[in-house]
Amino acid sequence: MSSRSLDLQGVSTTFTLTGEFEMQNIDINTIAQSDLQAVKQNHALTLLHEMLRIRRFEEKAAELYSLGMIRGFLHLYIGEEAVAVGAMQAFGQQDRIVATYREHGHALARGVPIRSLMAEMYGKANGCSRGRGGSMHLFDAGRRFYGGYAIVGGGLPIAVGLALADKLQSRPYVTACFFGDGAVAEGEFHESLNLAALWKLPVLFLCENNLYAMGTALARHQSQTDIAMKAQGYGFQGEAVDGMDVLAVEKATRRVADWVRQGKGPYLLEFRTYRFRAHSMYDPELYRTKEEVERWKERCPIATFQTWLRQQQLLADTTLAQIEAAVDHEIEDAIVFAEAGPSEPVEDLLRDVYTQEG
Amino acid sequence: MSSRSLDLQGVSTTFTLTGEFEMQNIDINTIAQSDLQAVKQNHALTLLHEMLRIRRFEEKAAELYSLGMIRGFLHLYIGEEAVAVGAMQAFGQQDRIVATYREHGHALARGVPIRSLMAEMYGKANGCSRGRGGSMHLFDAGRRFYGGYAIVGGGLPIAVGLALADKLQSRPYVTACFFGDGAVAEGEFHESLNLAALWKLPVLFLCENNLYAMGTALARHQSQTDIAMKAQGYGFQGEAVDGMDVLAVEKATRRVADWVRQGKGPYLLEFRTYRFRAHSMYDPELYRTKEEVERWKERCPIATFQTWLRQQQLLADTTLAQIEAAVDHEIEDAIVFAEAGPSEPVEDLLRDVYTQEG
Amino acid sequence: MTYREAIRAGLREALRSDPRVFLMGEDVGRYGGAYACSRGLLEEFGPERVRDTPLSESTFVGAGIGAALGGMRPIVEVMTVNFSLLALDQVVNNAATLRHMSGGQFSIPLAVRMATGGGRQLAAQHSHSLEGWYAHIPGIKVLTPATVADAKGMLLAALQDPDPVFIFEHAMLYPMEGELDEDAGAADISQARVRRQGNDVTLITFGGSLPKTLEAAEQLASLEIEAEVVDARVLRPLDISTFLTSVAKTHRVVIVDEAWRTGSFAAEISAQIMEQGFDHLDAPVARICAAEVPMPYAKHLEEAALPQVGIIVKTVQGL
Amino acid sequence: MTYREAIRAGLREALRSDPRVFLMGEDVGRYGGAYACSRGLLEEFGPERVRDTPLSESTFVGAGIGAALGGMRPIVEVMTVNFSLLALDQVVNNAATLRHMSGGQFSIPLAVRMATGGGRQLAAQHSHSLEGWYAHIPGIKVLTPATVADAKGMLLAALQDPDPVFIFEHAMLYPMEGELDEDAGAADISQARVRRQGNDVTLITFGGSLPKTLEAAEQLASLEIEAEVVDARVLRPLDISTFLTSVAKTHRVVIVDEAWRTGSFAAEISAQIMEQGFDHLDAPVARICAAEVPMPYAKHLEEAALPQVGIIVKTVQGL
Ligand SMILES: Cc1ncc(C[n+]2csc(CCOP(=O)(O)OP(=O)(O)O)c2C)c(N)n1
Ligand SMILES: Cc1ncc(C[n+]2csc(CCOP(=O)(O)OP(=O)(O)O)c2C)c(N)n1
Ligand SMILES: [Mg+2]
Ligand SMILES: [Mg+2]
Repeated sequence: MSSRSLDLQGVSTTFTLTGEFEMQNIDINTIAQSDLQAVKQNHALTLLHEMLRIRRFEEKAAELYSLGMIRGFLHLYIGEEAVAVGAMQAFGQQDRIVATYREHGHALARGVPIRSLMAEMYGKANGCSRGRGGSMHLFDAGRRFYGGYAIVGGGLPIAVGLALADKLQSRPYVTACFFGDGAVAEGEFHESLNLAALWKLPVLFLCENNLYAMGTALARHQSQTDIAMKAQGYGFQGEAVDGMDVLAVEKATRRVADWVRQGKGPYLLEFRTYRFRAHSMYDPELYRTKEEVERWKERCPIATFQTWLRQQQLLADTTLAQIEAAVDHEIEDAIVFAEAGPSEPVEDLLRDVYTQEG
Repeated sequence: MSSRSLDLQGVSTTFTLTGEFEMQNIDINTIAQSDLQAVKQNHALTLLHEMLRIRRFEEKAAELYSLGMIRGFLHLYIGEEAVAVGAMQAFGQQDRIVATYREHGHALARGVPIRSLMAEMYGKANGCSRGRGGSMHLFDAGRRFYGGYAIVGGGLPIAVGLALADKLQSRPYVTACFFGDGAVAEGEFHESLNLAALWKLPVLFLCENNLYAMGTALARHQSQTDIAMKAQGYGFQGEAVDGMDVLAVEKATRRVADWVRQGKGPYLLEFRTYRFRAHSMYDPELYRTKEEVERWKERCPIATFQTWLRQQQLLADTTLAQIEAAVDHEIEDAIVFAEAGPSEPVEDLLRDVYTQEG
Repeated sequence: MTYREAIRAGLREALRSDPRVFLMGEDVGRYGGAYACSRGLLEEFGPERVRDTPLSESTFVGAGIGAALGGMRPIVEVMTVNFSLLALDQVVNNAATLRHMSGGQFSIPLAVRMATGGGRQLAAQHSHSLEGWYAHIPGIKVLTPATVADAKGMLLAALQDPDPVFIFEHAMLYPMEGELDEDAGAADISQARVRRQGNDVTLITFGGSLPKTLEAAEQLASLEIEAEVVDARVLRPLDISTFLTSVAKTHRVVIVDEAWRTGSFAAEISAQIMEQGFDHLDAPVARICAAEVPMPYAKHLEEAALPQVGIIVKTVQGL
Repeated sequence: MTYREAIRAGLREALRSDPRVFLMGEDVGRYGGAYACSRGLLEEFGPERVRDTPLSESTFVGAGIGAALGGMRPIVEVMTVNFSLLALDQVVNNAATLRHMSGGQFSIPLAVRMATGGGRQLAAQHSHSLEGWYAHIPGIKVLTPATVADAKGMLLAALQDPDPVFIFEHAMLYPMEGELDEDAGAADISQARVRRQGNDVTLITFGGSLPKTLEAAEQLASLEIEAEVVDARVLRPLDISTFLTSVAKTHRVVIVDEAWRTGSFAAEISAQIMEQGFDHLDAPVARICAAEVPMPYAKHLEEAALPQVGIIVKTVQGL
């Protein structure tokens, strides 16, 4: 862990710090060398903050689910926060994000307002999908967050199409497509990788390999378990990254996002990670042992990053307390917002099936 | 070409000579060493005979199509005969065959009676599918010929299931699954290879890479054009074979069929071949040059094999004439049979939608 | 015993009594089934006969067809009808056609089970009711068990059938309690069934809408309207005669179907009743279906989108 | 001009007038389209805008949806409806839902074209008529051009529509000759159209069955029965009012639909006419549909399986 470094070298001229409510672009060239350490610290703390925000948001969501305030399917990302947070650093405002049904983390890391997210899970009209989508279908056009796909593998062709649109319009944007290890078995994975490679489309395939597709372990659903290697079958590159290490995720994603942005075609990253919680709120977890889960929890991406930050003298106890407080406050505020949110009138049931014209 | 050899070594104790109307099993151990040369010659001539039979059958079918006697879609196999004939030598009576819509060659090489095949294409009740299937849907339960799939890729899961049935019943049979290069792009290719490998099923995936999927050249539909190599992505082996060389096809298929039969899991063979005729009878062939076709025709699997047989003193002019005459006679007989065949009564339109019970 | 337990009992019985039977699908083994229908079966029958599949609906449904061709009696669980769209090519183009297009050479004794329906706030991609689509396909049979007895009995019947049978288990029914005879065997799968007698109106429904319809009938009874409730049970082949017998008595029909209205299977039932029972009808056949909207997540919107007891009562009153 | 040429003219016009339009699908480029609809377009517009895809229906339809989200106006050709089963998940779960489940944030201006129907002895896997299934799905529009004018006009209309539009071109119609105004633009896609006036019976149909139905009407005229022929044109949203106007005049209806009878779209039309026009009906609405059999190859069997002029005439006479 201590071998990690916060490396801003070799990054394109602008990089993105994702704040709670907005995204800032900082031109690295304008930063005085003396300020760089501050920027680094600031960035590192942002990463921590982002991960904690997701963790606490979901812990709260689980509570609210037990209370019946949130319903439907709820898939928690707890344990995998380093992936969404680290990867999302690599994308600019014009880049596009496609995610799965386990996408609270991606939405938050992308800057989808936490209020609109919570309201969505309450099914309120001020939710990010007007309460029509729920936990599995978060959308935010302004942040180019394209959802929210609950059919495993179903988002990949969409991502390929978004990238095709950018290529046809000669825009230097990247489409980031998140999906699980389970999706790798679906035909659409194969078809999408082939098409993206064939047409050299700017898609970054980001596999969150948490070792299980629901209750089916990787080795029970993949005849060949090295996912990164599968890119070779389509003539492009893939690599595996430690998905429990936010800095490793950020670094790798930045590097290959640039590569993709340069028009060199798609790239596959496999993030090796683990889901600490059940698949969904219904899952009795018969398929794995408590010990296995405990072993992985020792590698908690937040706890280990905190330890490392402390070792590097980048995190004071007071700072952590401040971050925790800010997160708690933000979540409480989001709940208030959601609870106060209006319900869509039943008369509007049929709205947004088709585009209202004129 | 002259480096080829008719190698019966290392073949399992029985091998199959496919005759026109029946299949014979000969126990190689009972053959006196002195008779082996005769057996070899006999076998070689059988291969030639089989290929010629397919060629002439299809030339006639094309004629009959122009005359309106055969209708629907007609996909000719001309140029690819070495694949079906060579490969089919490797399979015993209990093995199972799954093919595509371009399957006259496979049906004939498997021993489906030419009469029932011709009658099928005439849409007659004495056809191998009672006139219900036509050219794209040839079936013969007795010869374990499971069709005849006109949805590209659609036969692969069926083959996987047949192999699963054999494995579950501890039977040492192989399921041979033929498909085109175009099918490789479909999701079912990926899913089927994964499942077969994961469950170590006795399927032999036989890709007939004729360089085109309809009018789309291999490099325009595959980002990575080495098909044999794709097996690696599923953790098993694949290899490419010269599909214009009937002996090379036979040898490779025998070898890997044994391997599969031993329970070692699936195997992928890619036969590099070429279709001399249009994709179907409607195809104006705008997508390739006459020169390209002519170049491939120089490698005609029948002509080159004849030349080699002559060089080896295995084929006399009179023998060839006899074979040609036998084939012509057989085809004429089949046409007579088809023309005389009864049409299914219209009142029976709804038969065989469900199984008649009791 | 619950509907879920009845399915499990059916699975267990089938696996015990016929070595050719095996179960495959996503998470049927170690997880115990997304709806816990197969919990315990892996332990009893082992991984050869209770097989977890990768996420690859088209291929494992196709493999089920192939295994049936190869002499087995597969039970394929497609977790939900929503994902079955990925396998529809295998259903329409292979399962339903292989017998016919081979001129009757092959039978495909395959049972496919899947959860269907809405009502749990699972939103637009997880709430489909597409059994009506399946019922459009000649060559397969389509069952919609709505009672605990049918949950088990129809599964056993499907396994005795030589042709592909698709069983739609409504997700809201799994926890439903009901009677089940210990040694109840295969159910009849040729006929609809009158679940409640009545002379004033015929309510035809199936699957997840049966409990709602029965409840509506109770409410109507308190309003002095005696509704006859007919459970279609089998959507293909459809038993129209049971409907007609009832219509000849009541002269009024309301069909309750959770699918979107346009192109719903309710339309088929309506059309057939008109075609064959026109002279018995005192009023047009009415349909209560889902609103034509991808299912919204919010509870009040989902409730408004789906057929409910209240609207059934109101519709009957307004006939 | 033929129906095929009209489609080509529409494609060319769309590609010329809007740089966001592009065409993709299997063999649309070098081959010129399986039905030759796009012949010459690769040469005119180049491989960026006329894109041959690998065989991967689910992904290139999904990519069409994505490209529409990304600001393009894709035209996706799925060679035939038979293969579109492989893409149905993308249609039902993405194209039709994304607008709604994002709370209206996105529109998907996508046009998908495909050939449909039987009649060419292509047998059980290549003869489906599934446009009725598509018409079941809220969130998409479904067009069935049956004339040369609609072949072009509906394509242009689809491209002006902000939502996903599916166009079903009946394979038997491609060589059909008809009138087309040189500068005819987008067609109206909100209404059914009366193709022949008559007072005695209403024949409702769409797509490939229109020519047969018009021919039947001619034969009926010689029998002194004046049939009104209504071309539904748009299956979703369905223009029931044009049907009702005609029924109010004729009091008798026959629907001709090439799909299998059970669960056909004809059932929906029948049900709606009953629901809204019950009092106008002098006889039950009749349906002429395909026989419930996977399409057999043999010519005489295929003919017997499909609606034909003779049976239309006979059915009307028997009303
Ligand atoms: C096509 C499809 N099949 C089945 C499901 C049910 N299902 C939901 S999530 C899931 C497992 C997916 O695993 P993975 O892709 O690894 O993602 P993870 O949940 O681990 O993040 C399954 C089987 C689905 N949603 N879609
Ligand atoms: C799923 C599907 N998509 C499209 C088609 C139309 N089609 C028939 S054959 C063919 C090309 C197949 O190429 P390949 O697999 O290489 O086989 P070949 O014809 O070369 O033997 C296409 C696109 C089809 N039959 N099925
Ligand atoms: Mg996973
Ligand atoms: Mg090919």
